Amino acid sequence: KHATPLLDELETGPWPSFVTGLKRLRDAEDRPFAPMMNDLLGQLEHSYEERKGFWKGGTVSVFGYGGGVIPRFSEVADQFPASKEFHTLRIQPPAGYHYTTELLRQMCDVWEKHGSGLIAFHGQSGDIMFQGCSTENTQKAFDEFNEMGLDLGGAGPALRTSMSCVGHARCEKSCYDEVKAHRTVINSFLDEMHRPALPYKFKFKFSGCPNDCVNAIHRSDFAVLGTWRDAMKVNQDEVKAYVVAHGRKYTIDSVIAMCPTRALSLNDDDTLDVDNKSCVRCMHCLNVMPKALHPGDDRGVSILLGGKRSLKVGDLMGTMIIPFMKLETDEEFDALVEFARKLIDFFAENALEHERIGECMDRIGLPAFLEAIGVAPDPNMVNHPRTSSYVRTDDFTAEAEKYFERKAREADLTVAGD
Amino acid sequence: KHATPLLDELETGPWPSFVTGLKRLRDAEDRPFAPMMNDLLGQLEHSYEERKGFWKGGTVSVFGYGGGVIPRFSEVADQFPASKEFHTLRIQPPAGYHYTTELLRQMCDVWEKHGSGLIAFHGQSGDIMFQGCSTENTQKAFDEFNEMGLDLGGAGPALRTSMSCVGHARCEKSCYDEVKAHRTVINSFLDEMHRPALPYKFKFKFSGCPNDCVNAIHRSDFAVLGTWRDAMKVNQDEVKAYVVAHGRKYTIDSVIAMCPTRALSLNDDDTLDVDNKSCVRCMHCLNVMPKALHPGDDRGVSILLGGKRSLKVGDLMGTMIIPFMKLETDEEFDALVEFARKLIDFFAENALEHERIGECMDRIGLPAFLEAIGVAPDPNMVNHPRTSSYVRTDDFTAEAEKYFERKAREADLTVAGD
Amino acid sequence: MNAPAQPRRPIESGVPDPFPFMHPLMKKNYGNWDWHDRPRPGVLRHVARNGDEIWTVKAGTQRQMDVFSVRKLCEIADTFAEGYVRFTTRSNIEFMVSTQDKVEPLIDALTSAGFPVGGTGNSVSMISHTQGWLHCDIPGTDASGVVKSLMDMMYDEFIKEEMPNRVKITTSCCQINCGGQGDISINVQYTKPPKINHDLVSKICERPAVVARCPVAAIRPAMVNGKPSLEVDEQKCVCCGACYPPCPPMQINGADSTKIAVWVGGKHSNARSKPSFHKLVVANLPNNAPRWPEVAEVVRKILYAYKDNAKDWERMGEWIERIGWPRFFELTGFAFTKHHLDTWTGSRKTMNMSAHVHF
Amino acid sequence: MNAPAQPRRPIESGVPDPFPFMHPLMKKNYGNWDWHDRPRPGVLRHVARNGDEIWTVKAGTQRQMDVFSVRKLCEIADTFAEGYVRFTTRSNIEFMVSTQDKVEPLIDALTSAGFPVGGTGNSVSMISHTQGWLHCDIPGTDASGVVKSLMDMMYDEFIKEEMPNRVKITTSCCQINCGGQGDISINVQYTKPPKINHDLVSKICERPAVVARCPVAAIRPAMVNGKPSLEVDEQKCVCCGACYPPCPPMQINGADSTKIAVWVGGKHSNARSKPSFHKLVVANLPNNAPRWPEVAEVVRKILYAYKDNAKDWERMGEWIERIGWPRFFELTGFAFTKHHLDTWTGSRKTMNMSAHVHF
Ligand code: SRM
Ligand code: SRM
Ligand code: SRM
Ligand code: SRM
Ligand code: SF4
Ligand code: SF4
Ligand code: SF4
Ligand code: SF4
Ligand code: SF4
Ligand code: SF4
Ligand code: SF4
Ligand code: SF4
Repeated sequence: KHATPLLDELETGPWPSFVTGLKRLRDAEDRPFAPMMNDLLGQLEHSYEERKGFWKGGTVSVFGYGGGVIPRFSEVADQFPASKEFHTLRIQPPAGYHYTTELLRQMCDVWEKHGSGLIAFHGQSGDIMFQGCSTENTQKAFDEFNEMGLDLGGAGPALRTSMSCVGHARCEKSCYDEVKAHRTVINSFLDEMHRPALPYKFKFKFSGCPNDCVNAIHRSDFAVLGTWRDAMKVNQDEVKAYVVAHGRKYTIDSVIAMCPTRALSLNDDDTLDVDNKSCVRCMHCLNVMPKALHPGDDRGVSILLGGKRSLKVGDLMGTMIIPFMKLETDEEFDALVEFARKLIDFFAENALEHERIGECMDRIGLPAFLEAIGVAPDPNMVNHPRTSSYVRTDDFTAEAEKYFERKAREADLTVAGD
Repeated sequence: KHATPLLDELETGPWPSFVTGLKRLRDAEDRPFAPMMNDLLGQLEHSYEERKGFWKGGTVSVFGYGGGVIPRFSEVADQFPASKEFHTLRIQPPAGYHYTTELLRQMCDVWEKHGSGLIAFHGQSGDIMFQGCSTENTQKAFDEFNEMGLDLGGAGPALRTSMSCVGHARCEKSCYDEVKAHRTVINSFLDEMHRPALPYKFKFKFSGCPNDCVNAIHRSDFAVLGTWRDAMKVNQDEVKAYVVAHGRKYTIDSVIAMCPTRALSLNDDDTLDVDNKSCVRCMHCLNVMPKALHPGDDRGVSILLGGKRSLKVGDLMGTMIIPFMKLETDEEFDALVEFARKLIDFFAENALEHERIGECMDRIGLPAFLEAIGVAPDPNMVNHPRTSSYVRTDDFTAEAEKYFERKAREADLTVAGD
Repeated sequence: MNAPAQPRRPIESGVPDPFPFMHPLMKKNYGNWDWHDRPRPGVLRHVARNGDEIWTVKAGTQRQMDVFSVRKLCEIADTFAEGYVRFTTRSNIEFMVSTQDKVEPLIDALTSAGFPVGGTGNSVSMISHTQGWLHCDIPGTDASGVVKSLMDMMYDEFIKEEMPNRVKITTSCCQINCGGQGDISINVQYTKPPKINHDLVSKICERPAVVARCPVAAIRPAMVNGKPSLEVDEQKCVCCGACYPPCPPMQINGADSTKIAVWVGGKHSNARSKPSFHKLVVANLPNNAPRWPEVAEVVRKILYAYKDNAKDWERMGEWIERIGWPRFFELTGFAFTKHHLDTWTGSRKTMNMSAHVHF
Repeated sequence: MNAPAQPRRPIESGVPDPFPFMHPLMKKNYGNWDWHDRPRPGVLRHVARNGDEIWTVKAGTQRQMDVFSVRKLCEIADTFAEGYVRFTTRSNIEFMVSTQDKVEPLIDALTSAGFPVGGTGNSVSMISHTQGWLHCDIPGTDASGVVKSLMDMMYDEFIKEEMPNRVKITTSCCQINCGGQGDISINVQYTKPPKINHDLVSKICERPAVVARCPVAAIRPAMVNGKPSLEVDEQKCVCCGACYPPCPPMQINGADSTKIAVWVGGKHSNARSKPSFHKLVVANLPNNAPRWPEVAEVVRKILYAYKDNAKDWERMGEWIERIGWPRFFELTGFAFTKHHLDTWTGSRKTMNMSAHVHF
């Protein structure tokens, strides 16, 4: 066994130690992975000494798929031969991360047989990461997972594994069926996930409300967030109870004065005055008073496009592109898939190599992007209209006509739909 | 007399009509300017017909000065010969725009003799604009104005005429002596005004408080705004009186909830709780309750640099560069002038031709700009520190040391100064 | 013209000292004012720490004034006020008197001489004003005419104080925008690239200077008909008109190109929200001299949507922030188009990168 | 290794249906929850519209788990809970039970097995986690080690709910920042341009691809010692490390270059303020494995300044917005330097273009 004096220091302290876990695997001498984990610890200790990583990439995949495995080959395999291959299988979890103990145990069984015994719940993109597999065993492990009903996730220039919040399953704020949205959308594009052929990665994330518990706006190319269009629901008795419990001054300072658009006012009788036209659905007052305030009934989703981390252009957050879309009937879910398809097609055809869709939007400009994807400009897309006069507006009147026609059409539709 | 059917339409309606004024001048047949104003009206009517301007520039100045006159030669002088030259003399008014009727009448006298009889109080930069002078009379008119104690203002690539708000003269919000600041600064750099030799224009503006009644932040390269460092003064009796007069709900909605940094809270006894550490001196609550709230005693100025209109880079507002500077003693006024001198020198040496200082700051970046003018970075200069990790920080620790040394020095100074 | 025998050297006196021209009570209490109120529209009462009071009566002027108007104002000041006046940042005139009883007669005198009393507090003040056809060498429209037309339309809002907060309006007669930012801004907006008069370019333009002025590098030196001229890449050109002042043959003005745009939500004060730039509402309005009725109608709609819907102390832009731009376009009835999406440097930061939405 | 006789075709089943694995009460009340509260740290009670209640007990894990830990958690779930668990966005584990009386025994079982119960509401939750030396091919540090060290330091704040609001911390082991934005973010920050291993470049790098990756166009193809290689303009290079993944000979890591920076005020939720990016506090901290004490100390100072000074419901960034950055640097004792001034695209909009100042 390799000595690990530096790593040993990570076994002190109250938080569960991954080092202790790694050692348990190393010490399970009856198991096939013990030697691999001994050398893995050796290499990791070496990294701690040298303060450098010693893995390099390569190419490993399973039959029929081009992605989903992250290959790792050791650069110090001569010193640590048993962990010279230490690939990760990215496996998509059940939407919303629900598990029975039975499912978890089955996974452990497979991974004890073919892998390292090391599993991460979950990667930042939402995969179960089965970390540490030899090239030889990769196919075997996958076959068994796949037979259990599990499938590989994304890697490389491809559609990536997605995430959805607990939402409908246990959250009163949820404004749409996250599980259905997550599965319907992702399962419509599995080819893009398994056979990487996009210009670069493409991520979807699904949050049930603007609290965004899966960080969709920052961390996905296509963020779907629940919201509502009508008035929030107010239980004035619960409001009064809150004021009694917390005091007037406290209520004013931490609810009224914290509303970002001054949509709230406390009446002199301690009931709440909500100006729903000014409310931006930020969730704050609903969060503070979960018994008193709830989303309205006319629920649906907003879609924001273009979030990503820092490469090349710097961090980007998603931009509001679809302020509201109903998402209840099957037709409405189909419409979401169709919109997603339009985006992926646009991305495939227009993005440069290694360019995310947010970068592409920035490069061509929002007006051209909207035209390309066939979405009409909407003031909710921007913090405010342009402040710069540097634009050629000779077709302004024609563009305005389009807007008025669209509004007339929508008004008709609304009437027709009533 | 030229027929002016289009201009005549501007004589209807209740607002004072400049056309009626122009006609009064045209019709004053005993005065030297009547023919000029007849042709001026003719040319203006022609503009209204053609919807085009018909003036072009040229070169006209007074002896000893390079700027301050805006030359205008008619492109349609063949049709309107009497107004073929129609130059403007930009004359600096008394700081704060104070006039006796005597002074105004003297100005009228001069302008009836040598000019068109048309005067604008004032131009957007703050000049009295004596509009409409022949080349021949320009020197004569200037000589008479100059003898009265008036001087030309700026034009071209030069220091420009400045403005200061009424401030100390009649406003309870004023935090420094605007007249003294305005006159001391501008009169220190008259050479830069009268003999244009800067890369481009350079404007100072002086507002007594952050209400910024002379639009300094948007419209000047060097904006001086009054502010204070200690706690605001609160007269709780007047606060209570306000609440009684306006109601609790109204007071909360229009004062407490409108404070940009939630620095205010209304106590249950209707007194005001001010968190002066969070207050950003926006003036709102002081504006709403002028009897109850006043600036603190430790007053001074903030300086913002780089405001301008839209040419080339788009509109820029001034950036906070000096969050606080005392401005009471003569030495402190000298320090302001010295800082202004440093800026003008920096501008003269570093700006490209036709580049404003704000554009120059943007081009070289705030860190380099601060280094060049010898000002230490301060968090009040930014909305927030950098969000981008794209920066080389190997000297971070050395830079931090400088900060700690500076803070220690300042602490010493404060102690020594106490 | 005879050359003067001995040219006179200027006295470089700079900014005149205002104290000789300042009302005695203002001089006496300089830096010592305590509070103020507005007893009625157009009238301010300032109270000094020592209890002194000064009454200000404010009136509108046409800014570009004939000497007769100026003399008329002087006459009123001498007869009904105390001989002291000042002009404000917005070309209104203020008369200061030391007792309340002088206020009403002064108001009467001003009103009957045709000078509207108002412009204080939460009224619509005089429009910031530029030169236009009267004097500038590059104007697309006439500032004074636009201002006169609009002030006629808003006359009642000048003499009353019925707005939610101060309304500060500006105009500019070309895109250079000497008038600056405003709660409402009425500015020339060119809609076509300049037409080049090639014959003149070679004669009067310094070509590198013109090329350098273009913000999008759309201008290239070129030979046209064998003479050195310029050419414009019309795909790139943002129709800003910046090439026109240094090179008048770059003809930016024309009936099909010189249009008017209306912007809202510019703000200079630091009260509540930070200062802001104005934002586009409508472009491509006709440059319809002498009374610009289409422009007046747009301004009217915006102004009354604000008056009817904003809360006290909300400036135009702050009101819109609260109710949201979707509702602003709804309430005013204007169209939101692709041109409202910013495309200039930094436009990414104008996008709504949040789930905050207004319905 | 024998080639498999008949390669198995994958079943492209995609995202698994979670309903077979979902707690029955969650299935029953799917989409019909009414409200929730937190009876104690680590415990949530959700009440359905029909009155059903479900109790959730939440515990921390090390994320990168050995099968023995996973089996241990399963054992606890079977014995003390009802056999259903879920993991959260932050790798915490949740046990759902249908009656309150099952809560305490479950907490005891978890605690004695070494899994801290907490992470709910206004606690410090588990740190978002990346790969580091354990698995990534480009890491500057070890994410798991940093996280373990910090969670030890903040253990009490995980099991208590004493923060003004939720605290969401992230780490990233290179500047690519897979860990994302956080109330506090602990990220590798390279401080020097890459050192080029010229011998290797020609062998393994596709040079145009590397050149294209650089955000500031600092990389040029060049001949070095007669072989095709690359060169870096060190004046331009912003030390981002983006050239390293496509071209490992662009050695960005090294003791003098791989440092750690701490950022604050990133926020994903739309509650109150819009989502925001994190902002720089301290750079150049040593990459001091195995316990990163200097980093822990910085995080501790920030965390407790927040705990002691923020108001209820203020997230880290919102607290700082209120009190101002000057005061944040004062309260935490860190230096504000030129490196805190943004220089990247759009930096003009990060400047304070107002008279709003904090003293
Ligand atoms: C494993 C994981 C970190 C973790 O431990 O959780 C990870 C690991 C890597 N990320 Fe990531 N990223 C992971 C989630 C993310 C996220 C978070 C998310 O998806 O919510 C982001 C930010 C969001 C985004 O997509 O921008 C993220 C932004 C990146 C980027 C920057 C992309 C950009 O456009 O700025 C790269 C670089 C690249 O793609 O070239 C990257 C590249 C990588 C690579 C492939 C490094 C490389 O180029 O060789 C890392 C492989 C490590 C390994 O050995 O497994 N990873 N990466 C996460 C994926 C696990 C999973 O599948 O569940
Ligand atoms: C007269 C005046 C408008 C008025 O009617 O009030 C005016 C008129 C002109 N301005 Fe202006 N500007 C006037 C105040 C302003 C202001 C407002 C201010 O100073 O507060 C601005 C915005 C602030 C600023 O400095 O940016 C302003 C921004 C410009 C610009 C744009 C500068 C930029 O960097 O973006 C130009 C163009 C230039 O300088 O090349 C310009 C250029 C001009 C020229 C010289 C046009 C030209 O290039 O030939 C105009 C001469 C008109 C004439 O015939 O008199 N004028 N100009 C104002 C000066 C009167 C005075 O001296 O009191
Ligand atoms: C006279 C004048 C200064 C001068 O030296 O000439 C002035 C005088 C006063 N201003 Fe002003 N402001 C004057 C131009 C401005 C400007 C600039 C402008 O008009 O172009 C601004 C910035 C406008 C902007 O933000 O775009 C300005 C923004 C304010 C504010 C902030 C309002 C806000 O909520 O944003 C206040 C505070 C208030 O309303 O109580 C203020 C308050 C005041 C007070 C109440 C100050 C005082 O206590 O005496 C004065 C009352 C005047 C009145 O008529 O109600 N003054 N004030 C200017 C009159 C211009 C006019 O005739 O309309
Ligand atoms: C379980 C989880 C969703 C999941 O599907 O896994 C979840 C669950 C809940 N979140 Fe969340 N959030 C979860 C990750 C997040 C994240 C993402 C993250 O942690 O990376 C965010 C965004 C963080 C950010 O802004 O950077 C998040 C921002 C919120 C907020 C907004 C807080 C704010 O004021 O900004 C609320 C509202 C609240 O606090 O009442 C919220 C509220 C809730 C509620 C109260 C919803 C409900 O009514 O049930 C849940 C209580 C959980 C608790 O432990 O207190 N949840 N929540 C995630 C638990 C992560 C963890 O273990 O710490
Ligand atoms: S995002 Fe909203 S719906 Fe989803 S778990 Fe969080 S609070 Fe609930
Ligand atoms: S949800 Fe947010 S925006 Fe809407 S009323 Fe509540 S606090 Fe205000
Ligand atoms: S800027 Fe301030 S001090 Fe000057 S007049 Fe306006 S309110 Fe008074
Ligand atoms: S001056 Fe402005 S920031 Fe300060 S307390 Fe008053 S409203 Fe708040
Ligand atoms: S806005 Fe343009 S046209 Fe009008 S005065 Fe200024 S420079 Fe001249
Ligand atoms: S109008 Fe503006 S953008 Fe067009 S060519 Fe002239 S300077 Fe360039
Ligand atoms: S942050 Fe960098 S080093 Fe860490 S996992 Fe992501 S790509 Fe690898
Ligand atoms: S580290 Fe970044 S900036 Fe420097 S050369 Fe590499 S890619 Fe370019």
